[in-house]
Amino acid sequence: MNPAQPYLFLAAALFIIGMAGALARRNAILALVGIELMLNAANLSFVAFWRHGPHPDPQTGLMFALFSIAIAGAEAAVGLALIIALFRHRRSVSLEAAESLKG
Amino acid sequence: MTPWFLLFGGLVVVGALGAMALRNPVHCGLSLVVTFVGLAGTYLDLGADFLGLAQILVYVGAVAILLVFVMLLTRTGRGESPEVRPGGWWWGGLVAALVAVGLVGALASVSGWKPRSEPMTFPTVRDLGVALMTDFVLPLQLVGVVLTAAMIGAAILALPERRGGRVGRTPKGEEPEQ
Amino acid sequence: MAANVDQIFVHLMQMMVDRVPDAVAPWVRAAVGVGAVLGLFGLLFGLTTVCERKGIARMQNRLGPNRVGPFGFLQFAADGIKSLTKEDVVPRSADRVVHYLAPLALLTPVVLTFLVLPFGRNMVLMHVDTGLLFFFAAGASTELAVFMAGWSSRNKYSLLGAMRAIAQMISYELPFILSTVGVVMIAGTLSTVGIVESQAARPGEWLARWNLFTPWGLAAFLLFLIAAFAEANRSPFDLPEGESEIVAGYFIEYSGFKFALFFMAEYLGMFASSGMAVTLFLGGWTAPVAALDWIPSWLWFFGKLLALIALFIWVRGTTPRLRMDQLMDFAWKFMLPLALLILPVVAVWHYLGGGWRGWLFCTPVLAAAYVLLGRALVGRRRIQRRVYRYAGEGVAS
Amino acid sequence: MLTLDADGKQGGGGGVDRRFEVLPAGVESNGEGGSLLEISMGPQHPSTHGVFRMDVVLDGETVVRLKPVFGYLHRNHEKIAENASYLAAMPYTDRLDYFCSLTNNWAYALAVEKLAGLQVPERAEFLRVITAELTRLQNHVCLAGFLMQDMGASGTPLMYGFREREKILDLFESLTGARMMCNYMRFGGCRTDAPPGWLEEARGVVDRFPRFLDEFENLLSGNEIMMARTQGVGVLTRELAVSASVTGPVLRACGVDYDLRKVDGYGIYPRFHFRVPLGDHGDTYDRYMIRILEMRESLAILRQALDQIPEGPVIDPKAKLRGFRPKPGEAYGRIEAPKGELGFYLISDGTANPYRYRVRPPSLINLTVLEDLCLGHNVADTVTILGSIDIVLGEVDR
Repeated sequence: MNPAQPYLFLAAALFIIGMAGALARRNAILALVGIELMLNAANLSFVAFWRHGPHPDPQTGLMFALFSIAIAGAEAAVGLALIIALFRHRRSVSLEAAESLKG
Repeated sequence: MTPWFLLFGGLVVVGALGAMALRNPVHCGLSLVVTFVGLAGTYLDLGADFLGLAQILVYVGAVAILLVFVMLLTRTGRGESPEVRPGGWWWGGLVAALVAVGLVGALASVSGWKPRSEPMTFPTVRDLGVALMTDFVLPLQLVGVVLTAAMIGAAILALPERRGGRVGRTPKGEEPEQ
Repeated sequence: MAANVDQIFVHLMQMMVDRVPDAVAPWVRAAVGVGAVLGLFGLLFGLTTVCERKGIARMQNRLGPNRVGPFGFLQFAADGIKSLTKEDVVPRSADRVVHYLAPLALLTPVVLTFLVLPFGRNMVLMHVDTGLLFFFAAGASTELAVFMAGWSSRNKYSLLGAMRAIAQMISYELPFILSTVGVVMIAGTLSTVGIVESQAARPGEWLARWNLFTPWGLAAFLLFLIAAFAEANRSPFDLPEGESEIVAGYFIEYSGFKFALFFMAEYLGMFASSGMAVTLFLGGWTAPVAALDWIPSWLWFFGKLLALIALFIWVRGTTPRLRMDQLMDFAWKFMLPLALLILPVVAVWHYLGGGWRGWLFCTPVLAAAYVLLGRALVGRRRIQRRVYRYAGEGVAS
Repeated sequence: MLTLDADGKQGGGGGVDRRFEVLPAGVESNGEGGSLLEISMGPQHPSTHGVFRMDVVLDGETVVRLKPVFGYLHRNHEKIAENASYLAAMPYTDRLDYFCSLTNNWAYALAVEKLAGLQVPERAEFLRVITAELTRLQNHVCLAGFLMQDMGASGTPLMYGFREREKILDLFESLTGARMMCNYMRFGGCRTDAPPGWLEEARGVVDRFPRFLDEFENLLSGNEIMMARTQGVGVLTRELAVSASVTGPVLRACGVDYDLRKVDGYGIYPRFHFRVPLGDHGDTYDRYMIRILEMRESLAILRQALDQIPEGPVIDPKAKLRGFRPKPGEAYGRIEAPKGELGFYLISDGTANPYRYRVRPPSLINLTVLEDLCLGHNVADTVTILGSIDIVLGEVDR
């Protein structure tokens, strides 16, 4: 067992939980939460590989994770704004409310 | 595997399970925070200090707050509506199980892991800063552009559309606050 | 001699650590350090509450607490015992778990912020490269606790208070953090110890290099302090608990010891912000002039800290409260642009190497920005003193 | 826009949506997708100056509806007075506006004197003016303090005001024996003459008062937060004020020149020189400043009265205290109380009790415009607007 493996298993668990939730929950906000979890799982594996991977570069993995956090912030802001816009039109944050493409 | 890993890893998994399975959305949001804190702890344990603190600052300080704020704005704090899509567990569980099988299988079958050739050098904040300003300056600028665009987009999306006007009088000389 | 007094606590700690086996030494060091800080700031919290009540009472022609202990200085002990023994009332419809966790979630990050404050030379509990970031990360997590308290109480006032608190804390977090970036740029490090050391007088100089002594440093200090007032929910930014409007805001449904924890977290937060202001702008534990270096460094730190706390109390005794929209306007239209402007100004200052050229450039830019932004903020509302007419004079009605 | 939602109901209202119940048709949504929040400010709330309730409907923090609810302090004042002798109602009037018992006394005494055709001796008239103006001073100074307290000034201005009020209350105490419930006036004069040295003492208080006012104004009237919180807030238009029969400083802050001391010239007010300050905006700041300026005018009246007060009896010797039975008839006596026009309407049927006894309470009538002042403003403004209207619940509810 290599040293990165526990972290990768943790990341996999996080990813799976997030995915199951994102697919199953009907509340759009919670679907977004699931997506956040999946993003974080990816981040965790970046850091795990950075720390325990064979590549000698001391920074790149960290940078990847850092940028990913920044992007996740943007993603959350836009996603939540979309949810607010959706709520304004449909008076609901249920994902079924957004199924139809007709305005 | 350090004790810290067990502690923080436990937090991550429990928090994530709570975030996805609790009935009340606000509880889910708070449970998500536990996950974020656990992840930050894991990063610190891995030696990525800056990243761990940035994780807290961004996720706990901003994203989680934003989430609960939106939950209040959209009145989802009561847990009234059915929380799971009809048949959702089926689909979600099935897909997640498939992915789980794939991921775990892949991870378990990893072999020939090359150990690190030289000892790990942990970058200081100064190193990170220098790297951001030299090697990674283009991504940094791009992230800046993305964040700006996201900010403007989010503001436009969330701005109320003016139709019909507001209930109640707006005092003279003051614009209605957003 | 002076050096010994200066390092007395460091030596004490070393002596204690030397007596235990090496394996547990770091734990002992941590436990003793955290215990000392908690005890010290706990006591300071108690004394501050008494001093605040007495001080404000003096401002109001009253006596203040004067019954318990000498001159009423044991009032805090009486209050503490009272809050411990009071009934803990939880609203029936409250979310019990969250309601219970909120004060802890508020207090824990606040206590954590003390880890990175350098109280004196070699006196910091956690010497890390990312000290400032740690401070802000811990500070950012308090917002959630406020939300938890307000939401879980299931009270409309507490919810209003929580929403106000979150809006206010997020808005003021930006100038709060941005105003420190200039310091980081000059010091070249995020470590609080490094920042303090960068402000000490160099050999041969008579004046210390406190950031306060520069034009941008003064501006950033004021911004930081104002934002700290807002982050600590202190008057004139005490809207989240504005007792005349929303009664007590987010902790309206808390009683007994849980209320005391909120109270304590608020004061400890104020101490932490003041300590960080001291560290960033007032030179931490350094003396303002080299000739005063013989005074122990921890005395300098706590002297400055107490002075800032006195300022907090003074302001509380004198100002009325802002309104929510005015508060937001102030944060976004005045403080944020000014904080952003400080960054290029610091860069130019650094490029010019300070000195008279730096003053010549920075001062007018900052003063002009201050005046223009201030005018833009107030001008639209035409706030002014008015002249009144009397019946029978001027226009009759 | 913030939209808040929580169950304030004890026992957890669960899924029952009560939000729209109180709203008229068409107001259930704020037009932006959010819903409204109804909160009940009071009857136990730090800002309501007593047991008073405001049912406020908020859109975010903006007031869209406000309903004053009062009556918690109802004591059946009018009916009790109709079942007691004329004089027995005098102490009850103290309890109307318990800040200003002396002006209440005067208004009632004035009504009864009109009813019975009694004359008031010169010295008593002077004492009435002096006590009434002192009452006005202490009422306005407390009001300014309360207003700042409502603005969150943590008590300092209030305590400054109380310090000055204390001196005036001491004067009342040595004159009437009571600090607040003075019960001083009688039909046809005053109960007692001023004790020796009292007038000099009052003179001292009056002479020292302007210094305090200057200090108060220096600290507050030009305070930027104070101005930002009050200017342009709670604007009362002249038309609304007149049609809602608002009186007192609230009315004069809208620029309407209506001061009963000038209009009716009751008592001996026509003898004194004083001006009536008027506001142009009708906002909270004007209401505050009008009161500050009125205090200066009151000081002018006091100085003149203290200079000119003659010797003589303080009560009409023909006035009967016991067995007082005015001839059948009716009378309305009104004065410019610190809060506005305070009137007593009496009908006598020739017996020892008034047949009808009716109070026109300025607090209650000024309160009727509260919703119009608050609409579109912030919750925080509601509190300052209520403070600037200056109500005392003893008078509102009677």
